[in-house]
Amino acid sequence: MKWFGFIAVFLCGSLFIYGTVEFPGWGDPLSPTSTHVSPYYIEKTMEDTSVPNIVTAVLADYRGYDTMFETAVIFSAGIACLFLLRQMKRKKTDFRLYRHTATGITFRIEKGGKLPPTAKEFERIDGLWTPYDLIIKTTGRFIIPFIQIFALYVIAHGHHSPGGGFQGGVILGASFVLFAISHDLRSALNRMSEKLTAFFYTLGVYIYAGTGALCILLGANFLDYSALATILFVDPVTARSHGILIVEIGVGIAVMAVMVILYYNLVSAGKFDEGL
Amino acid sequence: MSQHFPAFIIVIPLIAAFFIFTAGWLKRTYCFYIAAVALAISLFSSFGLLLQVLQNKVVVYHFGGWSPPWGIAYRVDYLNGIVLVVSAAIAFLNLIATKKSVEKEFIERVGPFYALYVLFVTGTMGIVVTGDAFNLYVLLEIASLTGYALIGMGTEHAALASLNYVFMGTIGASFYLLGIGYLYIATGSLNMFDIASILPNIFQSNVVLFAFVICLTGLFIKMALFPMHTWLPNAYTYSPSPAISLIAPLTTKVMVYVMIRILLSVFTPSFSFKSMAVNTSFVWLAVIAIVVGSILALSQQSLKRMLSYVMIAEIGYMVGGFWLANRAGITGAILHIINDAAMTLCVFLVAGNILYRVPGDSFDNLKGLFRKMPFSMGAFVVGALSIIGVPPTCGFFSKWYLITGGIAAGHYGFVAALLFSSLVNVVLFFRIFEIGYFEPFGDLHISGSMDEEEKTFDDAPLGMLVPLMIVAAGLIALGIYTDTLVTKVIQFAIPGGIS
Amino acid sequence: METIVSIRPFLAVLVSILAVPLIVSTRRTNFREGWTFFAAFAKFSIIASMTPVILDGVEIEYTIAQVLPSVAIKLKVDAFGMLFALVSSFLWIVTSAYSIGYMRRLKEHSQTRYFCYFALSLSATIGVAFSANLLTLYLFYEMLSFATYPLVTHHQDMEGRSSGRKYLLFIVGSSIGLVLPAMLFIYHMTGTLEFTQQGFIAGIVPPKLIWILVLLFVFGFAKAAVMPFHSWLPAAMVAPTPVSALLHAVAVVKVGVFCILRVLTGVFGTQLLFSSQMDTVVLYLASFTIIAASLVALSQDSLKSRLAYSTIGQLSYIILGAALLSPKGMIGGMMHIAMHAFGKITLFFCAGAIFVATGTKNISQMVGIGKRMPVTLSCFFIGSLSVIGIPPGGGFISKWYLILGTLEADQRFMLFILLSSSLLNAAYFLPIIYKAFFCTPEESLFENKIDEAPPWCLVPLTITAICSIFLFFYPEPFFSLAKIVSVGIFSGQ
Amino acid sequence: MVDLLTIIISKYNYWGYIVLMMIGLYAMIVKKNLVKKIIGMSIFQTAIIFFYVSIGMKKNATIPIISHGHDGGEHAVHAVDFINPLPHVLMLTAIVVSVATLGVALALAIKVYQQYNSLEEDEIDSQIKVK
Repeated sequence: MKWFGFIAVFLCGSLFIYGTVEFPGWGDPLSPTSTHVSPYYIEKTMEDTSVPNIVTAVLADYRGYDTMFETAVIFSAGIACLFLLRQMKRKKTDFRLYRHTATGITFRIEKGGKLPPTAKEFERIDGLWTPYDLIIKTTGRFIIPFIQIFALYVIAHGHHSPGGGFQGGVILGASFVLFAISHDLRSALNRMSEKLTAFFYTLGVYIYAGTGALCILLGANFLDYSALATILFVDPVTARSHGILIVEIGVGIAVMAVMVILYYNLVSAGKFDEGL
Repeated sequence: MSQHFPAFIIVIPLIAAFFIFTAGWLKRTYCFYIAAVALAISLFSSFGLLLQVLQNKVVVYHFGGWSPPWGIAYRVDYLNGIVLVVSAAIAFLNLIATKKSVEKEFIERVGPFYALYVLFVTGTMGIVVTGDAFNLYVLLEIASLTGYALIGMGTEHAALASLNYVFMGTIGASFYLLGIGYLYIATGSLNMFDIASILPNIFQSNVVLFAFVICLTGLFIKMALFPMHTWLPNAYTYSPSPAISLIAPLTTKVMVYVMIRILLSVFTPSFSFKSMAVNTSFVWLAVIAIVVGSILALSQQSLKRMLSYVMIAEIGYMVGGFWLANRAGITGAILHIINDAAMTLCVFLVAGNILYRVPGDSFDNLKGLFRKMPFSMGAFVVGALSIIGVPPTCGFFSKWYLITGGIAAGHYGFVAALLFSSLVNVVLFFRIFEIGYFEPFGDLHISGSMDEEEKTFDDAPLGMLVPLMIVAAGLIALGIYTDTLVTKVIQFAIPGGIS
Repeated sequence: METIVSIRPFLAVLVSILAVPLIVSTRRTNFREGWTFFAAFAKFSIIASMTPVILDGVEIEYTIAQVLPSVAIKLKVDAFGMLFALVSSFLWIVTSAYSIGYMRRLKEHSQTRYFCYFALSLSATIGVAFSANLLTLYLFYEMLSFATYPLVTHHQDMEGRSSGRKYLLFIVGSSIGLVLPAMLFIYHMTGTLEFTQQGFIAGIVPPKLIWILVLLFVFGFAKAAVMPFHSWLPAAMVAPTPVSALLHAVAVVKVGVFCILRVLTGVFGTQLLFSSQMDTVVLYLASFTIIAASLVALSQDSLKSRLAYSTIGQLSYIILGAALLSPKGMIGGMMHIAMHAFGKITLFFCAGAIFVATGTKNISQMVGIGKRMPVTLSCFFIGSLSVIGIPPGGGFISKWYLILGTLEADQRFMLFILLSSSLLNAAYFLPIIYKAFFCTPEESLFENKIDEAPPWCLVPLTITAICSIFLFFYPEPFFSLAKIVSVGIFSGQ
Repeated sequence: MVDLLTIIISKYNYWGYIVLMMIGLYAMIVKKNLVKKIIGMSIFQTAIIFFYVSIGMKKNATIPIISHGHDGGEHAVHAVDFINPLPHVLMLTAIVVSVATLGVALALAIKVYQQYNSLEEDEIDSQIKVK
């Protein structure tokens, strides 16, 4: 099998390499790719949308429809994971574990038992629970705000510099994932519950598709942001720029939330209890 | 509003998917109704679109107000107009038909299930309607991803089968993407019709040839043409029944549509069909697919698995018919996309009904079904006759066109394969009829009084039966209106150059 | 030829399909059978109402649906179709009555299903009779194959299952494997499938292919049971006797023969058959079947099997009559459809009545039965006379014309075949009757006491027997119809 | 020889992607471990992303952000000065798609593991056969 695979792959690869012979050279400014459609974007973006970052403009406006489905893809991936892994019914164990927050002493309470009266000082833990590592926890707490600020910057500044909703969303999601890693899944869920995540990623796509639908209601084609000019009280070109910002925010929220829900599901195999 | 129909078809289910997902958390019973309304609107819009196409030939919709090749445009013509209506109708009918079965199988996951369901429909319809080669890839991935998830929730070895489907599907889709990349290198454009206008100048280029080969390979994998079919039987066998009666009719058929679209509209017939040697070898490939699919179907011991192999053979019909490269053959292929989708829906819905009442779909479990579920089995008979190709069911007429195409092209191997497959189908389906009808053996003269017949009657609920009956009646209606379909729609879908 | 457009042929086809839901939904057995009768009478009266028109030389057309560019699902009533439709729809009424007696007496299960599929089969039969083109013919032919499957396998036991398999294998296998490609090929070459008086493929299809096409059709319509595609018919005798009677003596097998005749005349045309010498090939195929089937019938002990083999032989008479390509032979063949139908259905009814009354299936156990069931056995005698071709059986007329046809076509060998076959027929029928009546009391297996089958069985078989004789004296309207057909086909020559 | 050399020099980017893609394909065909297959799939998809991104390259051009955009478009923008933005846009989408596929594949792999307690295809196959 190994050799067969190798030979097959080798033949396939050589065929592909043969196929590149007639390709235009790397970076050839005269190749069809550089001369047919793309020059229009480069030259007209400022006029059409007043967004200096051409990639953002093409992404969210010229090919905004693709991007909406990109959001839908990530949305479906989120639902798919949830659908496949999430275990709705939890097995009830015969005992519960609690930890006294101040001292770190762990209690095991059998079925039917009750907590001591000062219940607020205890937190519930799992069988696989490990104590927080102080250094990691503190470092995480220290870094996370900066990551989040940076993420928001990347989303908001996508018009002028490399960045945008996806990149920002992923970074924002990473901050929550980092929190979940540095603490544990339960504390992450306390901060950002499953329902909230679900709310966010539907909100994100609602924003995107809703903006598009709004354009229909305002009499233009789907996703034609220039129609937003009438309700944003700006000229159509600026309206496009604003429209791009709105959908980028939507994308950012959706991507963030999906990253988090993917992490939650994959890491706990859908049980939402212990995780890494 | 009617000018926005192309957007509605896709966008309404998409937005509905988000609502359904939200409703899944709030009140589960709403999910179904939201999905039903969304798909009904989608179906209505696609009908509207088809009517517009019949009037204006082509309907174009520019997303974001940007004209192609800079923006993404939807372009509906005769070819995808009809496929669109059929897909929307199938999605809607299946949704209604499987309500009970979804409630039974996914009690707690109704929200995600319907969200994925509707997203799958969005993806599939998007593939059909789009005029942008890259947009097609994105929509393809939506349809695939949701399909993986739906299949993965099935019984027995579903997860493993689905994972294998992920691997094959990703290779297929990636090959398609690569092929589009090659086309992009050669032309600098992503819009199908823009590419088609540039390509004739560079037909002799190696790059175009490679793009052609790679695209086609990817699509063959996606449509499960033999020998790239290995993912299909397992995936379809183990998948949950409400999902498979959606996925089986749509996925592979829509991929055949994509092949036809890419080859006719992007590469244009003058490139695709330029060499008879290539055409003939593709037809032979299809012949092998038909023969092997049929023979493998014979050796199966469970209903859904057998049907999956039958489908592999049916893929061969369409691919072979298309590559006959004559008018009758391509008409047959397009007609068979429609008919096969309807037939597959019918038989898989029946499989779903059976699984609703019976623990498994292996042949042992089918004993006495004619007595127990006469209506479902009645629909199954209609579906089976259609697959066999008995007039006046629709399967006969597409086979008719395919065979006349084969005769016209002088490709008697294909004709023989079609006849062989029909005969094998007779054996396949009558074997099931026999089991359902004869077994368990017993002296009916003594035991079979009228009262007892009524006692064992236990068909699927009415909500599942009525849509099934509509589908079964649709098979006959499609057959009777074949000529209308061909003369009003399909003949215009084929470019003029093909005789 | 004058044609009028009327929905009546379609109604004639539809009426028994429409009866199906009524039969299914009715719980009370009397009502259920009432519906069957109602449908049967309605069907017969619709068909009979068209007869005068046809006798005037007018044809009735009705297009159901346009399904392919130049081919529609279309019905057309001409004299030949009319003849066949009249016979089968009339016999349906009789058989319905007989079925009631037979099924109730034997307490068969699933009687509702039985009556439903019977109605469906009749629709298909009439559909075949009225088909205007090859596609419609094929459609109803297949419909008949599938509608009769549950009837053949009615007992739902192992034997039924294997017979069902054989039945489907031969009937559906040959129609999909042989007829369908032949039909498609003709469509590809000519672009039409409409039957005409003189055939439409002459000059278009190369002569070499004519050979193959004729053989594809003759064997492909396996319902005609031309050897070697005959062995489904004896196997199908596991069905309840009314099914064997109507379907396997009248409807199904005659449909096969009807299809062959229709295709030979309507698609190929007599001229083409003659010039390509295919008539001789068909003649020899038919004569082989006649002789071989008669010889096999001699050796059968089961009464129904003997009748089945007899049917196989008699069917080929009809094909032979057509293949003689002479006007008289054609009349003889057409007449034989009707005459043999009445004769053979009587015989089958008798076989069923014997089974109902005594439970006996085998001839060797029927010694002396004539004393117990004199009416039944008398009718059996009349039926035999008709099938053998002895006056006053109706079969005499058709055989007479067949013989005239052989003389007209100058086929002496065929004359010999016909005569020797008649002798064989006599040899396998008459001993049964002889032993039934004329045996010593010691030999007799039955008590000397009259104990007939129930009247629901007895009356129908008496009716058909009387009809058999009646047709000898008054062969109208079948004779006129056959004559119109013959004149239509041979007027060009 | 010189020709071949120029071909190699001007097209090594494509060669790079092909090698990467074949590594991915090899892993998917040959490896028996499902996670390794998933890794192979990821490499495969990434190779195609590289391929697209390298199409966008243009010599003597800069990133497609118009730095003087705030001037209100006084300076004329020349297409030759900026690399092609379109492949980047497409690949943003493709990256998301591959992430989504990866997520679903991993979820399925977890399900497989839950069911068979193994990710090795051989072991799973033997378990299936035993049943």
